[in-house]
Amino acid sequence: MALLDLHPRMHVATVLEHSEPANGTHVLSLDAPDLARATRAGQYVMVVPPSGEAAATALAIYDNSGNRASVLFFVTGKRTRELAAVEAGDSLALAGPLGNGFDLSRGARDVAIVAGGVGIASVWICARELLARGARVRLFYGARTAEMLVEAQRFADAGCELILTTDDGSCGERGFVTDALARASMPQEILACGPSPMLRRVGEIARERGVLAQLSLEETFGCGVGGCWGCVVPLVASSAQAPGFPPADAGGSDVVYARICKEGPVFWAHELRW
Amino acid sequence: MALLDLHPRMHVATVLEHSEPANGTHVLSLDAPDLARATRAGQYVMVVPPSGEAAATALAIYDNSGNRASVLFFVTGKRTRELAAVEAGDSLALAGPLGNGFDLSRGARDVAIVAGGVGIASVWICARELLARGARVRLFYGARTAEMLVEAQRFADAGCELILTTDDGSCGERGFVTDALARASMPQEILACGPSPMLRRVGEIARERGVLAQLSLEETFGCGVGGCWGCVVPLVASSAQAPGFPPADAGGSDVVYARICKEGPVFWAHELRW
Amino acid sequence: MVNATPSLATKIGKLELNYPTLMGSGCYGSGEEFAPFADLSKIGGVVLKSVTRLPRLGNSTPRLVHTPAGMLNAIGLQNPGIDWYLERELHKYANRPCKIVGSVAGFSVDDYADVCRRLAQRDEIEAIELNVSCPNVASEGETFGCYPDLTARVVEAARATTDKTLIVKLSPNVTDITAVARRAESCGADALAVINTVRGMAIDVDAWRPRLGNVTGGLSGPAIRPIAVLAVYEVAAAVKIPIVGQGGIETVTDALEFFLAGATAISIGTANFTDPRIPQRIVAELEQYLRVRGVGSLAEIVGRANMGISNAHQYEGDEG
Amino acid sequence: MVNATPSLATKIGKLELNYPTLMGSGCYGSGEEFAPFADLSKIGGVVLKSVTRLPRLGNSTPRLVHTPAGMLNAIGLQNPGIDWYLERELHKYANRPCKIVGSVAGFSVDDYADVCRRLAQRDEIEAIELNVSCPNVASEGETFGCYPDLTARVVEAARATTDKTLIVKLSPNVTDITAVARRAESCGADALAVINTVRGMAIDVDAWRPRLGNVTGGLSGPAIRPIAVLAVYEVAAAVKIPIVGQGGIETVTDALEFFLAGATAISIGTANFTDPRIPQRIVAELEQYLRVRGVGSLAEIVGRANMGISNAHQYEGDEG
Ligand SMILES: Cc1cc2nc3c(=O)[nH]c(=O)nc-3n(C[C@H](O)[C@H](O)[C@H](O)COP(=O)(O)OP(=O)(O)OC[C@H]3O[C@@H](n4cnc5c(N)ncnc54)[C@H](O)[C@@H]3O)c2cc1C
Ligand SMILES: Cc1cc2nc3c(=O)[nH]c(=O)nc-3n(C[C@H](O)[C@H](O)[C@H](O)COP(=O)(O)OP(=O)(O)OC[C@H]3O[C@@H](n4cnc5c(N)ncnc54)[C@H](O)[C@@H]3O)c2cc1C
Ligand SMILES: Cc1cc2nc3c(=O)[nH]c(=O)nc-3n(C[C@H](O)[C@H](O)[C@H](O)COP(=O)(O)O)c2cc1C
Ligand SMILES: Cc1cc2nc3c(=O)[nH]c(=O)nc-3n(C[C@H](O)[C@H](O)[C@H](O)COP(=O)(O)O)c2cc1C
Ligand code: FES
Ligand code: FES
Repeated sequence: MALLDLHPRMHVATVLEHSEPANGTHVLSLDAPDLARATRAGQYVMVVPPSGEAAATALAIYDNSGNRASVLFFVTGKRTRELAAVEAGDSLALAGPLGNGFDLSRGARDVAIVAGGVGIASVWICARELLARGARVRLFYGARTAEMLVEAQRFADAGCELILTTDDGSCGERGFVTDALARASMPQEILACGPSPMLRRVGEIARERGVLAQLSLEETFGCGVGGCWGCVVPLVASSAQAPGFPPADAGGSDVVYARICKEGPVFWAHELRW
Repeated sequence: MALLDLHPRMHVATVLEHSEPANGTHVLSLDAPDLARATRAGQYVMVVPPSGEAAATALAIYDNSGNRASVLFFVTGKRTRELAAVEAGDSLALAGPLGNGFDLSRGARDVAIVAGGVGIASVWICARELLARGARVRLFYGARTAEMLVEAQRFADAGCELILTTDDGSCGERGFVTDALARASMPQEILACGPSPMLRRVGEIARERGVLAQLSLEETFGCGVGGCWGCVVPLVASSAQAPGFPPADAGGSDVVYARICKEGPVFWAHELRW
Repeated sequence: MVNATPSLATKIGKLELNYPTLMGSGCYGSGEEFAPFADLSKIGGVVLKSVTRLPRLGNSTPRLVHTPAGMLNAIGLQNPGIDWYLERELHKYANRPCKIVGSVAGFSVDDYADVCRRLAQRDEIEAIELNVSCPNVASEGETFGCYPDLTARVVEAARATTDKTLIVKLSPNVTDITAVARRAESCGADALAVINTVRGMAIDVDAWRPRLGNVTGGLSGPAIRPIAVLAVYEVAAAVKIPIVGQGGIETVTDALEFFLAGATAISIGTANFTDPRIPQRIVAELEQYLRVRGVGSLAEIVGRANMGISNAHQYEGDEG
Repeated sequence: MVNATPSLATKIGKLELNYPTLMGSGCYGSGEEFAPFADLSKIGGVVLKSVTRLPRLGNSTPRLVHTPAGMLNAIGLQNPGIDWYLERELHKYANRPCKIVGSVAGFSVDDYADVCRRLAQRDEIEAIELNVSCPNVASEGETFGCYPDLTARVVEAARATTDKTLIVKLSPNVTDITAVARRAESCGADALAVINTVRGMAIDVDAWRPRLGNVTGGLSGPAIRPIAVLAVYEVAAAVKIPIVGQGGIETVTDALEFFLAGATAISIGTANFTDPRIPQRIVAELEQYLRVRGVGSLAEIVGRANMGISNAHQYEGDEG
């Protein structure tokens, strides 16, 4: 593995555990001490497909405790199907940690985490760190069905207050998780990850109620490391996260496309122009 | 499986057994009574890749006893790698039996079977039938190494006289199986399957020694059923196996391309013009 | 409505198809070869292997190479020539449970006209596809289908010989496929087949030579689907005649891409080499797709994804 | 001999590369982005993302779609424009352990000349690639690289501005790529990059619209490799200047296909999205391949598979 010594953020890790918390939902736990140590809340990895026959897949780093890094994913197509076939003992090549995670530096004491579907994978580390510093953490968590509300109990056991919703009402309130958020008392800060429509609504609610919100976005990735500009979202040029671009008066623009993989995946809701 | 009832030669069969007689050599035994019953010596099947992500693979029907049809293959690329991952209990879709097999109708009493490498998969049924009718059967069998001389013992146990060769001399004589054939007393008939260079040499020996030889050929297949003309070999137009084509004096030719999948895969050595 | 069986019947010129699925020329023989594995009464029709005026032995071997998500072929139009074909073969193709479309290839304008006329006279043939994608020996390896004027001359000449449905099969190996499409339409084509194979080659890195006996070949299969979908999308915006979309169709989703791009029917070739049950599966799943959406007939979705090329540009868009 | 380390060093015009591997423009950022995952001292060089005269926001999203064995992209040449680029970005690219090649795109001949001149003056840039494969807004979606005359004017104008190595990147979306290649050569190109992406599109069959914000995109990855290998093979027979082969290179075998077809160097783009270790692996395996065959240098195998197009025809061959 001479190749790798040179490259601190390219890892070849052994799969220690492969569990399936729900049908079609998989968790791979990897022996990757360096990766685990370097990981901050909200970051992700690019996983090299064992077959080599597809682009690498972006997956959030679900957990990083005990020298392990784990990923949690839904089988949605060719690449996640391939990863679902990986067995304990196999090794996986992956690059990471990548991206800028959630900014937990303002030390909010009352935080709402909003997760839609597999978005739950991006928020466990946040929840753990916020709880560790004694913050109140409410988890607004929505999925299609009760079965797809994976890992909810884990968040509850850790001390999160759970507000669950399902599309079919099979668990918690029926309807959108954002409706539950809208009805709730406002926290000092909102952290969210899930499908775009959910994130847009979270952004609206945060604006209406004057709360800061950080959104973890998703797009089809190419390189996953900032090299191809394939994964962008429109951002106000004044944002600290905006890539270098001339201002409008110099032939440029006040809204520019930022790379979700590099400047993101987490952005301030009020700075997005999508 | 309404689809299938209509199509007597399209089968969906359960894999009953998957063995690996040598490293990289696999035998799949399928529950396919209709296929087994219909099979004649030297025929093959087109196996649909489970992933659906490649062309079907042509494989000889290695054995057809006891309501089972089995295939024996080397892992040489993407498709055979995929088939090597199939497990007992899985089901495979396959078309067959296909092609014209060996012609055993002349009832020769002394037959030499020449097999090179995985060509062994095409000749077991021949050997069994010839032995059953009391013929003397010598198996000239060559491979790279002793380990790759798979299933040799099975032919011996059945009553074949074995003449083995390996490229590295690790078993039997060192060198080409055709050299062993050339040194041997001539049989009434030769049946051969293996790499093209081996088959060409068998054809030469048969011509020099005035013996009839049937060669089972291989080419990259497309459809495998006669629909694309991708798998051809030059054949004398006078051959009973030649496809319809105008004679030379009518603007046609005395040598035409025949489809290995349809007119073959077995041809009379003296009718080939390759 | 949601429960009524949606209609998949479609019309290409005068050619009426119960199902919108043709089997690609050169991939399905005369249909007979696939009959033991597929139900011919559940496909729209078979496009026969292209036939030429004189007999052709075809190319040296190998003629096929597998490539990522595709295949290269260089068959070389092996066929016994039109005389033999009409005398000894065509009668076998009568009474098929699906339509039979003839395919004509040539090396001169007269070739096309002559073969087209004679083929069209036969009752077994319900429509004719002009394969203008084979080399024009006159001009060294160039193909009629790559030049609007050459294509126009072939179509005009063939049109003059028959009233049966004429489908012109376009080559993707051009700078602007719509220019060829427009000329074919104005010269009397009833429909366009889009696309034929994309030129390519593969090299044997052990032997240091091309893998195909013919050196170059035509690329087919899923690898070329995005190229084919765009070609259909652009041609549909340029002409009014129906389009038979093809290139890498393996699933109902693939088929739908072509219909939404503007194809009235599709053609399935290489996918039959993966699994002969695919055409029938696509038809069943197409029916299902329309039913759950309460769409009464396939015709209603043809071209529905077409929003022009520029509409979607936020800034001068391009493909850099 | 068999044990000596074969030389992989190669020369593209005045550009000397320790390794024959460039990283494709637009795929590898400025190299910096990949530094944590790959050893830049083990690649030949990085071709920077194409830059234009004015700032470009780029296309609306989605900009990428995965397709069978490939990917469609429609980035839209997002870049801050040459002024900002020279003032605020280029200096960061100095002192890389590999060569840096600039890439210029434009919408008029003057665009190319102006941007090329200013970029070439900078020491960070060792060579310049002209991306003549982006739409020429003047003539609605057409690209310079699809027309020999337009290409010739761009190359002449750019050539006049610098003595640094000029690489002209050809579009595969043409009837005859050799015609464009010959004109580029005669107008002073030092080398040719073959090929850029193949035009294509994908459709969302649930939403009934194109998947890309830009509607159409450029196809890259293994799916286009057979198309790219043929383009290199044909261009190599048509010109004398070196060729940078690219299109779907993922393994040493793929790389060898391009060298044997006539490429002096290769470019790796999309494969970096699968595994950033690929370029280094290819270099290691190339060395190994040459060593076991006792070949002293890569140069000895360049073009060795070229046997012309007609030689191999047994009968008038074609791709039908
Ligand atoms: C920064 C980042 C982090 C991510 N983290 C995770 C993660 O932790 N876990 C995870 O599972 N995914 C995650 N994703 C998404 C994942 O990378 C994509 O879903 C990826 O495309 C899966 O690849 P695939 O080939 O299996 O599916 P593809 O074939 O690439 O496409 C997925 C197909 O299914 C559809 N689809 C996509 N997502 C869903 C969905 N959630 N439900 C239903 N249909 C869907 C798409 O429209 C597409 O047709 C992340 C993406 C990004 C950008
Ligand atoms: C009528 C017929 C019957 C056949 N029966 C059998 C059979 O019973 N068992 C069987 O294993 N194969 C059999 N084959 C061959 C088999 O179909 C091909 O090897 C097939 O290409 C394997 O597909 P693949 O995708 O795994 O390998 P591919 O990727 O298609 O190609 C195989 C690759 O490995 C090389 N290669 C091919 N064969 C060998 C070999 N034997 N050893 C080393 N390298 C090789 C080729 O040059 C190519 O590069 C048969 C072929 C035909 C036409
Ligand atoms: C082996 C083979 C032979 C072909 N022969 C012909 C032919 O003779 N005439 C023709 O018009 N097209 C021919 N084609 C092209 C197909 O009809 C079809 O247009 C093309 O392969 C794209 O569709 P597909 O990807 O579904 O195969 C051939 C294709 C293949 C793979
Ligand atoms: C996301 C992406 C962006 C690209 N941007 C550019 C570009 O700005 N300029 C250019 O000349 N080529 C561009 N290309 C083309 C590549 O440089 C390369 O020529 C092409 O992708 C074929 O090689 P590949 O299959 O190895 O990627 C881009 C390709 C991709 C996939
Ligand atoms: S995926 Fe390449 S820049 Fe984000
Ligand atoms: S493989 Fe198609 S005719 Fe033989």
